[in-house]
Amino acid sequence: MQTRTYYIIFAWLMGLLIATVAASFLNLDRFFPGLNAAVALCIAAAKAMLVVLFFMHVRHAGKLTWIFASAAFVWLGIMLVLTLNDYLTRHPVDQPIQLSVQTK
Amino acid sequence: MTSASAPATEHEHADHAHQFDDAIQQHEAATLGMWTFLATEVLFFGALLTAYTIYRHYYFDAFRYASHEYLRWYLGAINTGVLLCSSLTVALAVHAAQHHDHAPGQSAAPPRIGQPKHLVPLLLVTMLLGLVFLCIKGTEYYIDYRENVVPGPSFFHPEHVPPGIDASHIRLFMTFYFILTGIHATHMIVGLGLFSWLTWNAHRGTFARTRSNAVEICGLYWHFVDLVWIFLFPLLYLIR
Amino acid sequence: MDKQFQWWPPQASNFAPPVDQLYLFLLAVTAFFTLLIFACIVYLALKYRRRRGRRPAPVQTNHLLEITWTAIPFALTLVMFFWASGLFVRMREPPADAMQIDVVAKQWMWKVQHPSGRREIDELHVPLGRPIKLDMTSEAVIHSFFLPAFRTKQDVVPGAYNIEWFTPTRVGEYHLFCAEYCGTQHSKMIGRVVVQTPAEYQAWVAGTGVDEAPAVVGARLFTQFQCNTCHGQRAPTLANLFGSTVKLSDGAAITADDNYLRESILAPRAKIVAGYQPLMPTYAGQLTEEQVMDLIAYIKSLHNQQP
Amino acid sequence: MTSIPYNPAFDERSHTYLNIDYGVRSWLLTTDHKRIAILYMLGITFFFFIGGAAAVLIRIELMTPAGDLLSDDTYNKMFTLHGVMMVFFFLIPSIPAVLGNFLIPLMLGARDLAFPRLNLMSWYLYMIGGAIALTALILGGVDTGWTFYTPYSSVYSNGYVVMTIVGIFLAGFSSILTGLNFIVTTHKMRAPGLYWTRLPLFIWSMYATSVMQVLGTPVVAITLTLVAIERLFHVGIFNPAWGGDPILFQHLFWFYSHPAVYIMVLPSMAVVSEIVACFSHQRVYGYIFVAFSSLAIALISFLVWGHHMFVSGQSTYASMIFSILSFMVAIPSAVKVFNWTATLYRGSVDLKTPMLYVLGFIGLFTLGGLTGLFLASIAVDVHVTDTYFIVAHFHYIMVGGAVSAYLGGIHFWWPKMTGKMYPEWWGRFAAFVLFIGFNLTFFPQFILGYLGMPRRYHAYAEEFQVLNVMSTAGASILAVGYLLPFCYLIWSLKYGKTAPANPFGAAGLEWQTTSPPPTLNFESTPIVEDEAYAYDKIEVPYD
Repeated sequence: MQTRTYYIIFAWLMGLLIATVAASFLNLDRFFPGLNAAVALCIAAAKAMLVVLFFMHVRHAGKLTWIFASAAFVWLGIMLVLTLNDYLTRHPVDQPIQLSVQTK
Repeated sequence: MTSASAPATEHEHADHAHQFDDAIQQHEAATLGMWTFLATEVLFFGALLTAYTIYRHYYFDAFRYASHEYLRWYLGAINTGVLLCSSLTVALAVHAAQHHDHAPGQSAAPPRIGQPKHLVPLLLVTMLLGLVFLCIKGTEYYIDYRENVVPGPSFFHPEHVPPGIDASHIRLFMTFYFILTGIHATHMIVGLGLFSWLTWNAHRGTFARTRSNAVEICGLYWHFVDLVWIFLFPLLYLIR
Repeated sequence: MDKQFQWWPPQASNFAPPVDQLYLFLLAVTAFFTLLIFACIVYLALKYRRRRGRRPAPVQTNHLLEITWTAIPFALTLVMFFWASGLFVRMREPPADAMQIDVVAKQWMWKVQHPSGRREIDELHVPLGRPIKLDMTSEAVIHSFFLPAFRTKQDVVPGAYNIEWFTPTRVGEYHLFCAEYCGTQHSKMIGRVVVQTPAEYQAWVAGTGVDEAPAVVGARLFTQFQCNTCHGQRAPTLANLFGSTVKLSDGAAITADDNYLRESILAPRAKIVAGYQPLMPTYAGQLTEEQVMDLIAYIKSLHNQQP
Repeated sequence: MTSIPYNPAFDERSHTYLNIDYGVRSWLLTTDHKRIAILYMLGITFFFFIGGAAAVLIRIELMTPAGDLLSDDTYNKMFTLHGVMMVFFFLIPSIPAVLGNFLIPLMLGARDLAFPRLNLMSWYLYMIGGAIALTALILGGVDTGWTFYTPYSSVYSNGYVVMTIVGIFLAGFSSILTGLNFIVTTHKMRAPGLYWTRLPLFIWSMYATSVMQVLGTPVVAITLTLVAIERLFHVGIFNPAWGGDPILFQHLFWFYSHPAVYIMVLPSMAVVSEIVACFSHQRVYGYIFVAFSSLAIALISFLVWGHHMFVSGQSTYASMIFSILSFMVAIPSAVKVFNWTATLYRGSVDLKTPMLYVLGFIGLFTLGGLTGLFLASIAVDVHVTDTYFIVAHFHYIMVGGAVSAYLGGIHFWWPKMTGKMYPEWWGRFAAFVLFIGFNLTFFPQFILGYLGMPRRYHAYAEEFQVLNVMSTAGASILAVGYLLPFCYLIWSLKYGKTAPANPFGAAGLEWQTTSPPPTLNFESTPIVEDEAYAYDKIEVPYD
């Protein structure tokens, strides 16, 4: 890989950094609740992909590296999805969420 | 018996450790080892982020308020920029080291950054950027300390809390902020240690033929620490 | 409580027979497969034991056999899943006419209060044949309200209300255990549940030294803490509040249930009713869990009354 | 048949890994995977007897309904000591760190693990972690149970919680590094011709275990760290009084600690596959199904943790999802059991000591696994969770299963590790004693659990006494079953018969080198040309 590629990727990363800060000043939540967070995370994921693929050379790496790099995120996905699966389905009366109060 | 390679006693070559057959196998093993370790790290931070996500979902207003009130997005943004710069210099350093390995005598063209002789300066710049990051982080921590939002005996005084927000949720946000950034900063410090070791060896020229191994492995680690920050920055600083 | 050794716990609630049936089914499956494997091992190990002059015969893997012994357990587990989950859903949905009894767990005792006001510690009196719903909370750590004879159990988590329900079906005295480890005297956090005929229960409830009903205590607390000076004027009226839908200042709507009322008393700034100012101070630390329950009972009693 | 050429210089035992160097220093600074395995074995045996001593006290206390022998506080500290030592310092490292360390490079035809120094560091981390945890338990003890449920552990307990957590954290780190080492070694250091489909099933299972160690352990490490932070800084993470949610702790804790059960039992399955094949003199039936069922278990076991939380306040819907997924994990385990049993068919079955342990394992694991179905069935779980039914269930898996397999494996590879034969008669006798003692100890606990005796009870209702006395009686037999191998194996080091390279006529690369092997394992890198378990090419040995 040529060093030129690194500079191009770096320019993209800085561009995305400006984009994520700019996006945070727009009130996107009025279109759809949670849109702000989704946009911020998508930009973060894009930055991460650039770093992983180019700086960490995964683009040119063997299948094994791909599997190892993705396995961790699959497992993280399992943890997030199955945990949220509980929290987002707790019926208000049946299974209250925790209240944050002094109970002495 | 079918066949056999060289006798066991002859495996003590200078360019690879005794348990490996050759330098290529050693290089592949080392890289895979680092990737496996990074998978561990993903889950390590992942568990924290899962907990953070749940509380952020439930106490969103408090988290947004606390993020606005007590974190400075511009300091976070500058730090992100600093880390991205350091990722670039690490990538160039790895390039320089590999270049050296495979074509030691190649230096006819006008010198460009990424050439072998730039290895030591690139490593030093990376470390400098890492230190800048830690200094800015330290400044933020100090400001937080002055504002009494650091977990401890006088953790947060809730007089000015706006309606709809519970002081304990603000404390929860700050707790997660300190744990997440604190563990990240610890990783940065470990990274600085690794890079000091690399620089020292690169400077003395004692890497022999496995130099790119060490630089590449430490580079992977540095990029990963950068990656973590890429996610922490929007999650902590940019809650809207 | 029978102090003699027994093979089977008594069946004393509506859940005991169906849980036991499922248990017996599982027991049958377990016994079948365990004996099958044991028998196969013993038979094969003896039949094909090492002997001079007999060589082992290599065996090819039979894929049909592999698929069969993957599919049969799969089918069996599906049966178990639907049977067990169907029953579980019933255990989680108390009927609307259930009698509510409040339970507060402490380290290390169970404090119980009946709708009439009678309180008891480490004991639970219930009338035969009446669905009972336990509203439970804990003051410090997690406990678990376990009634083996009723085949039911629920963790009692601090900071929230947890619900457990059953209909007692047999008169008698049964064990009450704390099943979640809760500290030094975990094994002393035990008691008994007494199932009485409705007439006996009424007599017990009306027994000497009767405590005041939670709603009555709640009414007194309501005045004592001067809640009445605001609610109805600067603060929302509480009449007919319970079970109604409340509009909040951030535009959301929420059903006023036990947990909402609890939060409004202890963390009043968390949810502000639309059109009102966040003036109410927190009562966290000033009220015990029982007093919060009393206040909620009082608010519930303000049904169909004019303010 | 793959083998190593005869080399007279090699046969003189002039340079086995044991006698190549002497002195404490040569052991404590070794990077030889075989020596590190021996170091692990010493550490693990030590912690096993500490945990076992606590178990003895627990069982004696429970002979009478009244809490009379120990105070309630001491009793709570004893079962915590028992749980912490057995889970984190014995069961999780047992087979991977001892047998895995010793055998993986041998089975792969490699000279060592990929990262020998990292391997030594793992052992030091483990020992330091164990020492710290043990210090905490000696100084004053911890009374939270090995599960560290919040907010009890993070706020209310008076014990040395943080110190114990530091110990567990270090042991966890050791476990991660061991797993990492095995993964890289399996990928990169297989001998020429040793394709994945030719690997012994031991390697498949150990690989699956390593994946779980690497991906699961960091979660429990950080979760326990959060408990320590909440305790030290009085900030709300899990304590509801400070804004946290105690149920979240349970999610994160069981995300690791349920798979941890498979980190204990998958290596046992690794051992079982090897021994069943060897003593049936037969290729393992359904090799590829057994191999992939290990990977299936590694994945599915991460999807089922919520079955520990059916009565915790988890949502009904989530409970049902976790229930169906929990049933699914039973299926690959069932496939393994059926295939092992089928391996005996038309074999040449030799009931030597390792085989006895392994047949015991299959039986006990079957019962342990099937009782798991009771716990996945939510409505029944509501009744039996947190009772002795659970205690019996997981002891069938962890003790009847994992410990039996560990002992079977130790006997099987003892000649390879030490160059000495164990006494066969005593071995068989101990296996029988263990099997009987185990069942007498833990079977009554199933009944106790359904009757409603909660776990972690220091005193209990009188009608439970009969079964508790049976259990304690069984435990004393079980103790003999553990002490016997401890004694005769040590005896055999001095008086045992000298072991040949392959005493049981087993296939597998580890049997192709001398007993005990030289430091670099093989005289030269072997080249593999056969499938695994090519028993049709080995003559049946008779004795």
